[in-house]
Amino acid sequence: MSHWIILPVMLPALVAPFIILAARYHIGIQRVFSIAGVLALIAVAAGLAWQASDGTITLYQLGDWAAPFGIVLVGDRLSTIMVLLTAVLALMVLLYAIGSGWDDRGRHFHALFQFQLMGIMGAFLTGDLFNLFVFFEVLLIASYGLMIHSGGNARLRAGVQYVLFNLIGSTLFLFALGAIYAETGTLNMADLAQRVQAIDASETVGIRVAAVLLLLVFAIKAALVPLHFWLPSSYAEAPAPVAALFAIMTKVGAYAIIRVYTMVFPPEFEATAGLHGDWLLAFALLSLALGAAGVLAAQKLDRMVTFAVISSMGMVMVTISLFTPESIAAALYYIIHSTLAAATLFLIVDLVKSSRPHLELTPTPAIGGAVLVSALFFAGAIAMAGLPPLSGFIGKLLILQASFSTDAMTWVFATVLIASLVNVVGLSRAGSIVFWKAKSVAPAADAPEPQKPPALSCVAVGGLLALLTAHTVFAGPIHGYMTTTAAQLFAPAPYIATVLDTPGKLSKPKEGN
Amino acid sequence: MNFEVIELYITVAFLLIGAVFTMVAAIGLLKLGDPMTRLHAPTKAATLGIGSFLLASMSYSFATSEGSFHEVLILAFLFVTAPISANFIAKVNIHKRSCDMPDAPTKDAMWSTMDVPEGDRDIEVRPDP
Amino acid sequence: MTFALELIQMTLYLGFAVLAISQLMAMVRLVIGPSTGDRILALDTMVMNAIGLIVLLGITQGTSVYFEVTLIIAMLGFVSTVALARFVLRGDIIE
Amino acid sequence: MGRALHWLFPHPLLTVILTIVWVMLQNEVSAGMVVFGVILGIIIPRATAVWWPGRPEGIRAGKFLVYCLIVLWDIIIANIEVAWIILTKPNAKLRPKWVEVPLDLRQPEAITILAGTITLTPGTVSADLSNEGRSLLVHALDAEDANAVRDEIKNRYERRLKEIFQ
Amino acid sequence: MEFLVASAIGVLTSAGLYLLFRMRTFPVILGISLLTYAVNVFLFASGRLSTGAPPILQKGVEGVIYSDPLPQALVLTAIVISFGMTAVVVMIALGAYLGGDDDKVNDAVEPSSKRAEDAT
Amino acid sequence: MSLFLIVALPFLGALLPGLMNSAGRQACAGITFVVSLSAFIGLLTNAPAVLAGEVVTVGVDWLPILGLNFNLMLDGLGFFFALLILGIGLLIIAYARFYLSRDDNMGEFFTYLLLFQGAMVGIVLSDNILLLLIFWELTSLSSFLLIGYWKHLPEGRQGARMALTVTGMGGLAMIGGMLILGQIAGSYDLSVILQNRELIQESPLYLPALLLILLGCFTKSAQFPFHFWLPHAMAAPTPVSAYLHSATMVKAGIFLMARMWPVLSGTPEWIAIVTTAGLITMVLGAVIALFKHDLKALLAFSTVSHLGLITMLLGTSTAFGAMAAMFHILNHATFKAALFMSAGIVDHETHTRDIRKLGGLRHLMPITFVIATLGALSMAGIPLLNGFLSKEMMLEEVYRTELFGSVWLVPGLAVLGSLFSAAYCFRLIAHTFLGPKRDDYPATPHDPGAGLWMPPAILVVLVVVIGVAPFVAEPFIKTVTASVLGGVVDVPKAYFKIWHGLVPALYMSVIATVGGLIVLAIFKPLLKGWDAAPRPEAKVIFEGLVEAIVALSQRLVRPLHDGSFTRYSLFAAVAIVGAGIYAWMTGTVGEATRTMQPAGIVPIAGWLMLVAAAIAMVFLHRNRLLALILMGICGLMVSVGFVYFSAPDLAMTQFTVEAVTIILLLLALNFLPNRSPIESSAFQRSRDIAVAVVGGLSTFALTYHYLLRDAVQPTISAFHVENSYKGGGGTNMVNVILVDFRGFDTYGEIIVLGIAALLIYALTESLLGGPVRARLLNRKPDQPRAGDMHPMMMVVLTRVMMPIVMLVGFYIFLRGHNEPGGGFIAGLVVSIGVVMQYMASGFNWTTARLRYPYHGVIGAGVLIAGLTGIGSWFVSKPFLTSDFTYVRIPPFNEFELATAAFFDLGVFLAVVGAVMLALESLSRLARRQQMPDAEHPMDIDPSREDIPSSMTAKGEL
Repeated sequence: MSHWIILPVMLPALVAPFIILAARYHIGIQRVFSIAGVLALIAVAAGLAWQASDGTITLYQLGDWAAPFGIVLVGDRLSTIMVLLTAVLALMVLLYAIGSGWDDRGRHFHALFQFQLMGIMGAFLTGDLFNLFVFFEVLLIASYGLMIHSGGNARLRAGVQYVLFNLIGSTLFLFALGAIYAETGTLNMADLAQRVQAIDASETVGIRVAAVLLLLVFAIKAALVPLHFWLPSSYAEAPAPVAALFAIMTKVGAYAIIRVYTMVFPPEFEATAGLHGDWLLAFALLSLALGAAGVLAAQKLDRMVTFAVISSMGMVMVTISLFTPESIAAALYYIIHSTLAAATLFLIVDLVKSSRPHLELTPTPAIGGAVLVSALFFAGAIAMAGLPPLSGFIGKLLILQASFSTDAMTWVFATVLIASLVNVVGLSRAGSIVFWKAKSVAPAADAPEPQKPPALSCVAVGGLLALLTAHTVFAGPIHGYMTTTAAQLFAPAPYIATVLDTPGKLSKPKEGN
Repeated sequence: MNFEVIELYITVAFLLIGAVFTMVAAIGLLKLGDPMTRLHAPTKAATLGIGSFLLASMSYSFATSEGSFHEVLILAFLFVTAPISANFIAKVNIHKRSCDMPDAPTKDAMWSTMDVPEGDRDIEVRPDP
Repeated sequence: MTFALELIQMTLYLGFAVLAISQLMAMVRLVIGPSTGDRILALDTMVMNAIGLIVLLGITQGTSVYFEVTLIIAMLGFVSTVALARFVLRGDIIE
Repeated sequence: MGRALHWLFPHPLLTVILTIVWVMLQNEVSAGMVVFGVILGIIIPRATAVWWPGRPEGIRAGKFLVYCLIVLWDIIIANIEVAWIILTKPNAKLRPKWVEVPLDLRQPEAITILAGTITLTPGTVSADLSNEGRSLLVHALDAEDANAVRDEIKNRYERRLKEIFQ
Repeated sequence: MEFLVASAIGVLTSAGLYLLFRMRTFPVILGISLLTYAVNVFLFASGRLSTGAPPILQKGVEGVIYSDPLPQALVLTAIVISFGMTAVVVMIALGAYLGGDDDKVNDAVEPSSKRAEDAT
Repeated sequence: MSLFLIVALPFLGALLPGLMNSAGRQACAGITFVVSLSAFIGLLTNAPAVLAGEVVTVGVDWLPILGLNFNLMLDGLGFFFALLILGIGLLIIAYARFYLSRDDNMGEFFTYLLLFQGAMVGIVLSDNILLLLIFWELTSLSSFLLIGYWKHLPEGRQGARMALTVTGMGGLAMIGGMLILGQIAGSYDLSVILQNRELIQESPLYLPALLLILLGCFTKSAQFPFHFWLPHAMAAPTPVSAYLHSATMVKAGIFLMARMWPVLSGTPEWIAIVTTAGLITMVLGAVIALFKHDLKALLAFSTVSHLGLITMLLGTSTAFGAMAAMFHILNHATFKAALFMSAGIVDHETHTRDIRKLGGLRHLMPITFVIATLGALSMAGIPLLNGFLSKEMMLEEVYRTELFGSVWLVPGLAVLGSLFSAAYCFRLIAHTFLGPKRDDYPATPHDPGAGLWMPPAILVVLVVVIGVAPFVAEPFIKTVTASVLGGVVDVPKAYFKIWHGLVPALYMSVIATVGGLIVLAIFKPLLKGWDAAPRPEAKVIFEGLVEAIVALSQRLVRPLHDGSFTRYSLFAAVAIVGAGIYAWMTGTVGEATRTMQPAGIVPIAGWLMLVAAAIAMVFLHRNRLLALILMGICGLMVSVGFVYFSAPDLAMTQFTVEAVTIILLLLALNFLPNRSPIESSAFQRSRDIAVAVVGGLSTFALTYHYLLRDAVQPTISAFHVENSYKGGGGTNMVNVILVDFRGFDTYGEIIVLGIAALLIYALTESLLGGPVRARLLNRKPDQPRAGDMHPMMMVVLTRVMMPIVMLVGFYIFLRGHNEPGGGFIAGLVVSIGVVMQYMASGFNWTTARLRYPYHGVIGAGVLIAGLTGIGSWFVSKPFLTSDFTYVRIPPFNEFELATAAFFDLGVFLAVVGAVMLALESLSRLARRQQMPDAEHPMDIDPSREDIPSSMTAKGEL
């Protein structure tokens, strides 16, 4: 029995209570354990990804109960790559949090961080819809804690809205789950995929509504317009490392949509046909456009980045909503890029913030380490706007290419390209004001010498940029991997068979099928 | 007429008693005109009514199966807690001035509920309608 | 025996009806108030009636599965009442 | 030895009550259950003893039992009275009154039992204590004479409680 | 019976939604709570309704009908989780209120800053 | 040298100047020069092969699925451009070394310059159009940095952003065009695309592709109507202008048109668009240039004009036109770079570039005068200079060109353009250098050191050499032209020579030159007319456009994201309900398969209560306490409903949670206002009601639908019913599901609870550590508080009740596996017992006697649950695999030992810890100042000797 696959969930789940129990009062020990945990996580995740790379689907039956009766964790290419991405991102974010001292500005940062990781990992790995809900809640509640970490009134106010909106989302999730159980009598995704096939064409209302509700749940997570309202102020107000970690949270929604709508309600599935493709695409394009407009309209640097995130999620969703193997592969490539780029930019904004009185887009005296920070910002902005040489450009090319043979091509092309331009304009405007115009503002006479950003923080940001570079340079193999991943998603039979035909406690192996 | 049947009739009796007292409690709650008098009805009539139901359940269980007596526990709970609830609600009524105020006690300075902390005495009381 | 059982059925229905009606009456009192004390009292009464309802349900179904529920409602209903009253009295229920 | 016993049984009566409650919860009387109940009856009071400092001394159990029976009887009788009042008497004819009952009792436990008794016996609700605990405020639903109510309470219940709690 | 349950869910949802659109955190939280009730009952109802069939195995008795235990377990989990969430949102709302002396759920409009620089 | 290295050298070298910055300006410029020179030499090593007509290619796969590969090729065209880029680059570097002042960060400058150089070289060497796109965008980015180099100048910043915006726009359009092109051709490799002329031109997608690609080219090469950014880019330091606008950036568009010439040109669309745009640009640029007083602006518009000229030549789609274009590119690069540098020298020495303030510099700066004059005359098309040659070729070409059916249109406009071109060149010479010496120069001008004049001088030598001996350049230009033509047509046989005889081109040339002189003569009245004439300023229009877009997006985005949660939730609700209704409407509804069960009086009454409570809550929610009580009723009714529908576990959970929630909300309400004011308008309320009612009806319909139908297949819970005793060892199926079948859910659930508590604790800490603390301590209640903080009766009751509650909790915990109950409910019950104690005797008194830190309890609970799960690893079973056995120890009955019980213990502890930590934190917030130390569990205790006097103030009230 190999237990590797549960480790990404269990490792943080054990580190966190340990920190609470043993190291509540020692930030140093907390840091050591947190870093060690994340490093171990990366190792495990890399191992899992390697294991899954040849197409192996790893099944883990919790409590030894066979699916669909018990909960299973399933590691395939998609879930393991997401796990790996999360772990790597977590390391950078953690380094930054430690470097900048963010983790010491409130209680329980590391414990909440670990729990957050646990939630995300669980959400990626689980093969059961209700369990997905539970992990959503774990990651959400930890995110609430992280979001309001170190307090402050603006942050708390944003926090209230964030939590309330997500509570609506959780409620909706339960509605969707209830509908799904009422309609099909199961919760396991693989089982669901089989059962929905039995639905009669004369009775599609139930499953249609269930499918749409579920889609909306994930759309909320993915910050799809008009369900994105939770994102701007919460990400802008959240502590930078937290916002950077949140970059992966929106991707959880995207992941879930990919997972459920390729396996359970695939595009060719009659009863729900026409539900997600067209509408999702329309709203994804809207997100893309609105996010770009927000970048242009923003008056604060942090708000601008949040809109860039919305825009980039719109991009992801546009690609996903085409639902072809090619587009999913492109989406996966872009998801990685978008996660890293958003995280990078959030961290850089924090570097700016740490030596600037505010983040309004008005000129202030030059910030500490301006040359370095502006160079980092330039790189981050390039990544976010999808300009070469970083991976965003390649991602964009892939996305456009994927939309070629579809009906929506014109729309996709127009929106993606115009939105990119708007992003470029907005980001260059901001950079020019913050970094260039600063040169023409003399610091106040009694102003203290601006502080250089801490080295560890810069290492973290640099690490993220290095990852982005690697993502670009190795675009070939990475995209190749994503293509095989998408292929695996569009041929779910082995997945379903692995999940459903593996016997567990007290159940006999399935005979035939 | 065997023992079981008698128990069944006892059950019926308890049920009837329970129904009557529960009804009385409800009527009292609705009918009586003053918060303090209203307090009288539910705290005991309802307690007794529900108590009867519990006893009915007990006797019914003795009539139909092995019998159980854990209902007594709930009964005890109700009887023990009802006075405290009533006491608190009475205090609320006094504090909110929603009933006639009692005269000051003869032995001590005042009733404890009215013994408002010094810091709060200048705050205006917002009585209930 | 059967007559007794039928009688029990009837009285049970009576009991249900009484409880239902008294719940509604309590609800009326709760809504019209007028004093906070009345409202807390109404809630308390409704909790009691709920206990009665569950007990009668237990009799109807001939099961004692609902015992724990009743027990807990009895215990916790009291705590809620006290908490509400304390809130009115002191503002702070734990001080 | 005494101290050890005291440590083990901070409130012997509580131990008894808990054992009884346990057996009732189990809804069956068996040796195992009783033993288990006793064990719990020792552990739980021990664990919560910090919150019950001191213990009421010298309670006479026998008299307490009698008292309980009297109260039970009163509850039933008086409930009927109250039901009658509620159902028949118009509100205007009610004569609600505040009654002050001066207390001779001193132990909090005793006063509490008295107050509870007053509330359960219909017609009266104990509403408040004076600020030094020497009087009890009682509300009577329908009383002609406040003094009569006070005297009945003092004679029927407080006297007995005084005997029980010496 | 089904009609009653369904309509009760509908009413709870309606009331919850209405309160959700209020402007103070407290009613909004109450609205969320009502929605939570609604969804819990809905989830529960997804196992269909049955009376007198608690999912407690009766040993040695054959042919007993049990109500669907799975939704019950799910609802239990959901109740607990939503309790945790409620506690958190109450606390955060409280923190926001204490910091700003204002329990409005809507943030004040961002103070519009001066014009930054020409657009180009 | 490998092509890879040629492209990579500038990029790799770009790091060096930045690093060498501290080593001094000399080192900085030197290393840059060396880097550039190496690339240049590397390029030259490939010259023999290229000049022999070979195409040098190298390639490596990058993203083969996309068709994006790192393929480079070097043919005549690429070589030509690379030569210009690197060659002029070398001169610019040398020039910049002396031009930049000491305040300028030289390392930064050269880094940008090398980046730019690399990107340009990349463009011209790309064999893959996607790769080309990447380099294309890189030039936009690096030119952005270069133009904005002087960050303190607003013009610099604005010019940089305008350049980025316009060229970025073109670049993005080009992405679309290139992708379409690649899709048509089936490959993104140029070598493949260039072979597919017919395929591409016949495709229905040809026109969109053409338009998008041309948009890219035109923006980059500043063709009308995108010409306006280029003059504003002049805010950059002069070396940058010289580099960007003579040889490199703006030529990128031209390069691409030349590159795509074989496949795109020749169609009517191409001819119409490209020729027209070129022609307009040429004339317009020339006219504007004439009236510019800023030397650099004049040169910039002249660049615009000349680019138009080249574009027009490419647009004619003839081989001769292409050859003329190539030749003019070369010539333009030489004289324009020289002119820019001269202008820079003038600026450097006189501290002004305003022609009106200059004049007579001939005497003071003879060397500069010679260089500039030769350059300008070449630009004007005076014989014996190279400009003349290509202009003649141009005129010859246009003479043959017919556009829109008119044979006069193109030649006429071309002559007009040349005329103005000559005019501004003459003006440049006359007004800057000729005329009398003035005494009001902002600085005293004199010729600079050789470092500054040498680079333009070298270029001017080239100007003269080619002008005098055109045959020197002929083979080279023909090789280049051959690679432009890509074999579609043959290279024209025409020879490059100064004298072609009395051909129409000569007449036209003469007209232009003479006209130019006349225009210069009547310049003053013309200028007056020009200044008086209203004309649209492209920059203003563009800025207005961008402003408008910004304003529009602000108007769109701001009000939408103004922090109004009410609107957010409304949007969300409408979206969700709308989507649900849509899905419903488009589906099919089948027959009901279940019958409705009859409803008795109890469900109806319960329903009434629930509905009444919910509706009452809507109407009465402003009274918060009442709303809370009503919520309690809803909870109560829901749990009674759960009992009615056979879910005792749920009922218990619901009710206990309800109780704790109420306590929690009461604790919070203590701080919050007790009433909600009316804030919404009647319209808002009716709108909200409408949404709410529609939402409610939808939920109702959905529920009703499901309740009357069976699931599509039997539910999976049949397995649970069957196996909960066999495999899970418990008869309470719900509990077995919770701790065994789906124990992982429960594990997540307790973690949620634990986090909730931690969060509340952390927030409390941060609040108490912050500015809120003082306010909390001095908080005044809005209602007087009743006396008797810790009522005696409550305390006494608690003393008995709490142990009993604990006992009940224990009982429920033990029974959970088989009867309703379980660790979760037990945890809540026990917590409520402790809360009772808190309520009775107060926070301080209770906490002082508490032995267990709640943090630890939570941690322990989560750990126990987790470790129980891990325990099964040791028997090679998956996480949370349960096992159980029955044991019998007299006098006890047989009882069950199950690992699930340990898990449940973890649940229990986590719940107790979490609930208590949350409540404790909240009540810790409520500590006021001067809180009396709690010595006694109750306030009034007649048995105590010391009657408390702190609380009593006799005689008052």
